[in-house]
Amino acid sequence: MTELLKKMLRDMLLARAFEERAAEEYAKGNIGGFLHLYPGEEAVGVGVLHAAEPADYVVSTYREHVHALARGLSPGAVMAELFGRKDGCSGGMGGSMHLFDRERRFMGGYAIVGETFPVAIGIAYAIALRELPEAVICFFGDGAVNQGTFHESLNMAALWRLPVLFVCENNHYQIGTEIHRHSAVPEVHKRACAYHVPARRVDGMDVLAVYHASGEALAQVRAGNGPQLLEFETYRFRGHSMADAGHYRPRAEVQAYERRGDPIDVAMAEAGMDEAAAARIPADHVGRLAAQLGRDGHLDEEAFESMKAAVAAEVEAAVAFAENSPEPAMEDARAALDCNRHGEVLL
Amino acid sequence: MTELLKKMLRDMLLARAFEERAAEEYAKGNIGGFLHLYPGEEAVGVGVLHAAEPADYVVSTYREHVHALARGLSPGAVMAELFGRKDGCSGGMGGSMHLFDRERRFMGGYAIVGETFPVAIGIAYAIALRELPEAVICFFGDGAVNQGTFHESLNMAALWRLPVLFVCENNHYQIGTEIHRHSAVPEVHKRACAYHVPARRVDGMDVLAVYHASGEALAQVRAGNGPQLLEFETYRFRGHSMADAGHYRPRAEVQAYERRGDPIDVAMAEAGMDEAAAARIPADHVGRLAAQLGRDGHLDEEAFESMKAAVAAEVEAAVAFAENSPEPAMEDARAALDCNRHGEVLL
Amino acid sequence: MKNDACLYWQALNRALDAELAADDDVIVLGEDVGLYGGSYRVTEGLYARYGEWRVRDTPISESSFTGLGVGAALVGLRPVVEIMTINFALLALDAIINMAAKIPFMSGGQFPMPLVVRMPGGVARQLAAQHSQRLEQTLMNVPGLRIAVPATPQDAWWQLRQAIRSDEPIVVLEHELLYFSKGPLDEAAEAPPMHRAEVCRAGADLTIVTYSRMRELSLRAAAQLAEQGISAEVIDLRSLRPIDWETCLASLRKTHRLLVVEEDSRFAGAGAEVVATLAERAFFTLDQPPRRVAGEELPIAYNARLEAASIPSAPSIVAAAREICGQQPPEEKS
Amino acid sequence: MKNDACLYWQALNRALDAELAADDDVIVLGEDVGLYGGSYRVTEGLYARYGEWRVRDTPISESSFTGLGVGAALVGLRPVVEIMTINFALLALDAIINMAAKIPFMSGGQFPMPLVVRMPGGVARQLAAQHSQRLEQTLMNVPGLRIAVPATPQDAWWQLRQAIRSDEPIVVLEHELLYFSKGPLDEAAEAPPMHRAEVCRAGADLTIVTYSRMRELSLRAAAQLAEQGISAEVIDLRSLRPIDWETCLASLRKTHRLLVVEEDSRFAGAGAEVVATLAERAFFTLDQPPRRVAGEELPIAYNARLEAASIPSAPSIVAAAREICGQQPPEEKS
Ligand SMILES: Cc1ncc(C[n+]2csc(CCOP(=O)(O)OP(=O)(O)O)c2C)c(N)n1
Ligand SMILES: Cc1ncc(C[n+]2csc(CCOP(=O)(O)OP(=O)(O)O)c2C)c(N)n1
Ligand SMILES: [Mg+2]
Ligand SMILES: [Mg+2]
Repeated sequence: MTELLKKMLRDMLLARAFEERAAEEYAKGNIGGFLHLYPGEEAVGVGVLHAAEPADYVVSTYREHVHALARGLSPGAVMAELFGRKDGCSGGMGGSMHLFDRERRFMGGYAIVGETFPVAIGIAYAIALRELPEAVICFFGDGAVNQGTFHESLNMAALWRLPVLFVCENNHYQIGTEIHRHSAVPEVHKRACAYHVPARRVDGMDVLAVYHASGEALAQVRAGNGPQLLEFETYRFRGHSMADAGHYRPRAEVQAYERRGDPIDVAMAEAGMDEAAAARIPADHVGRLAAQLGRDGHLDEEAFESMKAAVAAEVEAAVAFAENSPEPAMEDARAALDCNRHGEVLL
Repeated sequence: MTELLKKMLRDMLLARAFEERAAEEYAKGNIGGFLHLYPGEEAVGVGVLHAAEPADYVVSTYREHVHALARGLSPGAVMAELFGRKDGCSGGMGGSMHLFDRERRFMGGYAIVGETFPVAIGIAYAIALRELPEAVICFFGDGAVNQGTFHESLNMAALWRLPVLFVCENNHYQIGTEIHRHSAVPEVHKRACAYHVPARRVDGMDVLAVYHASGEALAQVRAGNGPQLLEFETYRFRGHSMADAGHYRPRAEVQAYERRGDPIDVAMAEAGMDEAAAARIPADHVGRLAAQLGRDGHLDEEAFESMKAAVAAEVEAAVAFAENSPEPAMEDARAALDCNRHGEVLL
Repeated sequence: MKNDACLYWQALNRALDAELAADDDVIVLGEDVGLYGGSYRVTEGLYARYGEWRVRDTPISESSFTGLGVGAALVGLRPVVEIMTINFALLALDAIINMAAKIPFMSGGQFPMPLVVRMPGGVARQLAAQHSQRLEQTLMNVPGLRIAVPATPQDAWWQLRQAIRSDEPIVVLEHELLYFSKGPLDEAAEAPPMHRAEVCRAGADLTIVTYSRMRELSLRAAAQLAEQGISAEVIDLRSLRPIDWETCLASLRKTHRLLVVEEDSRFAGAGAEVVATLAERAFFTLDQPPRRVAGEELPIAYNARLEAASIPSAPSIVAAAREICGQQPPEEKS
Repeated sequence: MKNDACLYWQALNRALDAELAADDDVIVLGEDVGLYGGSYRVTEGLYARYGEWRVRDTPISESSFTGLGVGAALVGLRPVVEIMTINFALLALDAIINMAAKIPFMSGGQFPMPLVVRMPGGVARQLAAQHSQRLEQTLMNVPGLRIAVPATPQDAWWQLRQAIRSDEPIVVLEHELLYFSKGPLDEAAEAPPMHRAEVCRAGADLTIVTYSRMRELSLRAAAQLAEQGISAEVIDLRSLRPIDWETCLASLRKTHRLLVVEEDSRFAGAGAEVVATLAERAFFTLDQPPRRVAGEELPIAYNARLEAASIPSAPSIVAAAREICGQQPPEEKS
């Protein structure tokens, strides 16, 4: 468990560092388009995906860099994709919102809210037909719940007992619209009652809680007991995307979430860093770390520092990899479009 | 109450006679397209619409002839529309699936399953904005519940407390697909839990039960207490449309519904026809009438016979009206398309 | 089976049967395709033969079950999604356009998309405005899609099988009025390339380019024109994306006159692309302005006469052809 | 206010404000149009001014909130539905095509449909394939719809106000890259008919027909062409349904050469209809084959260079114009 916790902490640190760097590179103009970042929500992606098996599939949204990293895509391949380069995980064709990795069963980031549901049940249909012990993990936000496909797909998943774990990242906002202003029933897990899909709400700021809940649910799903839904309560510390300053959120609300704890702090406390060591760690983006640490100390200051350094180096290397990767050419674009033609010559 | 019951019984007899005649005219080739008939379900449309006020709006499906008749459209205008004639309630442009009558606030039959939901909440939005004590009655089938718009629209209706009564005509079939094969939760009213919309199930073969449940719900809706949903359990005695022989339904199931009672029989029993009188009425489409009648006799044999005769004459007159109505011309079609241009000359 | 005469729906049915039998990854799904056997009988018998997991009845959830097909295709199933009629495809266009057509590209070429979406459409018998949709032009403008429009049992058989075997997303547009039309079917014949147009009648005076149900009407018109001394060549495109321009251009080099016949409304319909590209590429070959016979700029009315008057007929094709060939003064205004 | 210079989004904002103030039946709805002020600021300030019932933030339910607009229009509200970007309109096409455009007709002419659907679209800045949709041709083929494509603040102001006041359903296609473009706005000027094209530069050698953001590029190209001795007339269509053919034909009678510039993919794009009708109606007027400069047959790549190479640019317009005018050998193959 300790090793797993350290691994998850490390992935969360990597996630945070990767995203902060992406923001910088966006400001510099190295990344374009829409850029949706994940700080604050790391415990969800990292916790869920550590509970996943390599044979499981992941279907994600436009806020998916960290899902991809936690799934094992290299930071270089993801950063290169954000840079639009040939070595990006989608060859520079997809960009931030469309990361794909067939080998790791990372089935894509989808930018139209609600698309993840049908894609997920389609993959699950294939699994069920082939009678394989695999699951599909389908990510979506609180806002996506109001898209018709949520309802249609949950019904079919339940009706045919398809192996899908529906994972709601409830960060309480659909861009600038708070959940009470977009949903008549703001407890997302309660929506699942309409399809008899087992569902519950879990603290999405606590990576261990996320991990355990996901593991249990995935075991059920893989065993052929039909779909499950987990709602993780979380919060994004940044705006919706780089274009959004987030002025619509009351200051008091943001502070309340800060008080509740940065998920990385919580993870560190769970990893058992001791208080004295914690107190010496500078209060950078990791926040009010020291106050939260206690207990016996499986992770000491030195190890933590080297973990941070390794993560920083990894992000640095990812940027260098991206910078050095060539731009794709028009022939690459045509080859991507025609990848399934297999040499057939059309008229 | 007795007068109301007689009126409802009469409307149900008219409904049955109208639909059986429409089937004949279809066979003769006087009606084309898809023709979806209502026998078996009369208690729902008649019961609900007798509880409606003239200021309420009705939004319906492609199985809507009887909704239109119960709303007060003349049988002639409806039959002429089925004949595609100029005096039809949609000028011959709409046909069986698209009956409209602005004056009676009959806001149309919609042929794409699931369209009634957004149309209904849109009208309700206008009512709410204008703060009027009016309601919208939105009809839909059990199959329509799986369309995304059901979910999207119920959420918005609940969120903004829009004055809509959602009326599910649960006849247990989506064409050939039985409800347990299309819905994970076959109790339609339970789906409303996902939006905190008050909902219940009512016997849709009993016109009085339908009437009372609708009246209560509509009062709540008009009072500004938000949407409500009623699920009426019913059964269609015919195939889905004239093109469907209905072979997919087990004989035992059809018999069970026949045993439960033709809604017209139930209505007659409620209207209090005495047993002896009932026994003398020929067992035509009204079915096992005699057995069900009892009690004190507000409606005697003679009155019943004259009611039936009047209804038959009305249908006959409707057919004559339709036959004598001219065909619309191409200019009529263009005028219909351009009805909102108000003389503006486009390029 | 060789050179059986067979109905269009039967040819489709046999094609599905053959592919379901040949490859366990092929599945069929849609509303009432299973137990009921399909609203136009195309899937008749398949549910009994292959079971509910391979022939799946769906709820009325077009957006999601088409998207389900996309997801299943990503992992190697070969779904044949039936959208009961094309009118309901307006609910499923995100899955077709934004997902099926784009995922292989957006992923940098990583994923297969062996998806077939079959849909009956066109103007049939008094189905009225909401059920008389013709959406070919919507799909034609989508890079990444291919569109087959079989007009005969033989083409239905070939093209559907080719579509199922392709790893690219392919839309098969079937015409509701063709299901019960009869024609020869040679199951063993070698298939032409899926997108090759067919010169279905040779002629010298003008070229009629058409597709789907309008093939039949154009051939009827051509027969009448022949009696009036006009020799019309009729080309059935068979595919709307890509279009076989070479076959069209070769014909125009003979005839120097172009008439495009389409069922959809003229303004920005499928024929617009045909006229535009041929006007660009055969400008100096044409002796006369190109011309379209197309549907009226009206939704389709329920009334039978108005419905018939809203789409091309053999006489309206004949009249336009005669005008192009100078046998009558042009009277069109548009 | 007279002849203020103003941004495109501000012109739209003022138009909405003016109509909301003038008529209590006007409402605005869409995702984040209220509290947040609209993703492109178009609805800024309106929520504070008119309250949540007239400026309504919606859930992510495009199909139903567009349909809500249809229902509200049936009873006389004048809803202005904002679909956050046209990419999400694929989810709302049933409401637009099968409901808004058809109900007045299907009901035999009984109902008003004063619905406006506004949507930003086009290729912007590396938004990638799913967010770079151009759907004009889909909407153009729908009898019963009108389509405005304002390219300047002045047109945005006029056309949006005209659209809101019309009882017909009107789609307003705005371009994401135009929101922060600047131009004069004279609020009091008399409005031209909503569908009149504008000759925005006079010329004698060839006619460039274009719309939306491509107006700007075409004008830039025309300026460069002028330096090279070619006088191009530039026509901004301003409306894609109907199209002002007379203005186009009058121009061709002067120039005898036609170049259509559009951002969408060439095959079956909006330009196909322009070329087709003008080839039909001006066949003998044209000296050269008509020609399109259009987007590539590719989904839009995220990579910035590929994105730019996938749509027309001033140089590609110049090159095509020069070829038409015989200054360079044609090299296009298509
Ligand atoms: C169908 C559709 N409508 C609108 C949008 C624009 N949009 C992008 S993200 C977003 C909010 C999504 O909120 P949520 O599902 O809660 O996810 P979050 O961004 O909070 O992670 C919206 C409205 C879209 N991409 N797709
Ligand atoms: C979106 C859409 N999909 C499919 C159809 C074809 N269709 C017409 S009626 C129907 C069944 C509807 O069942 P239900 O809602 O239970 O109503 P019922 O016909 O039983 O009254 C279907 C699938 C349609 N009209 N619209
Ligand atoms: Mg959210
Ligand atoms: Mg039903």
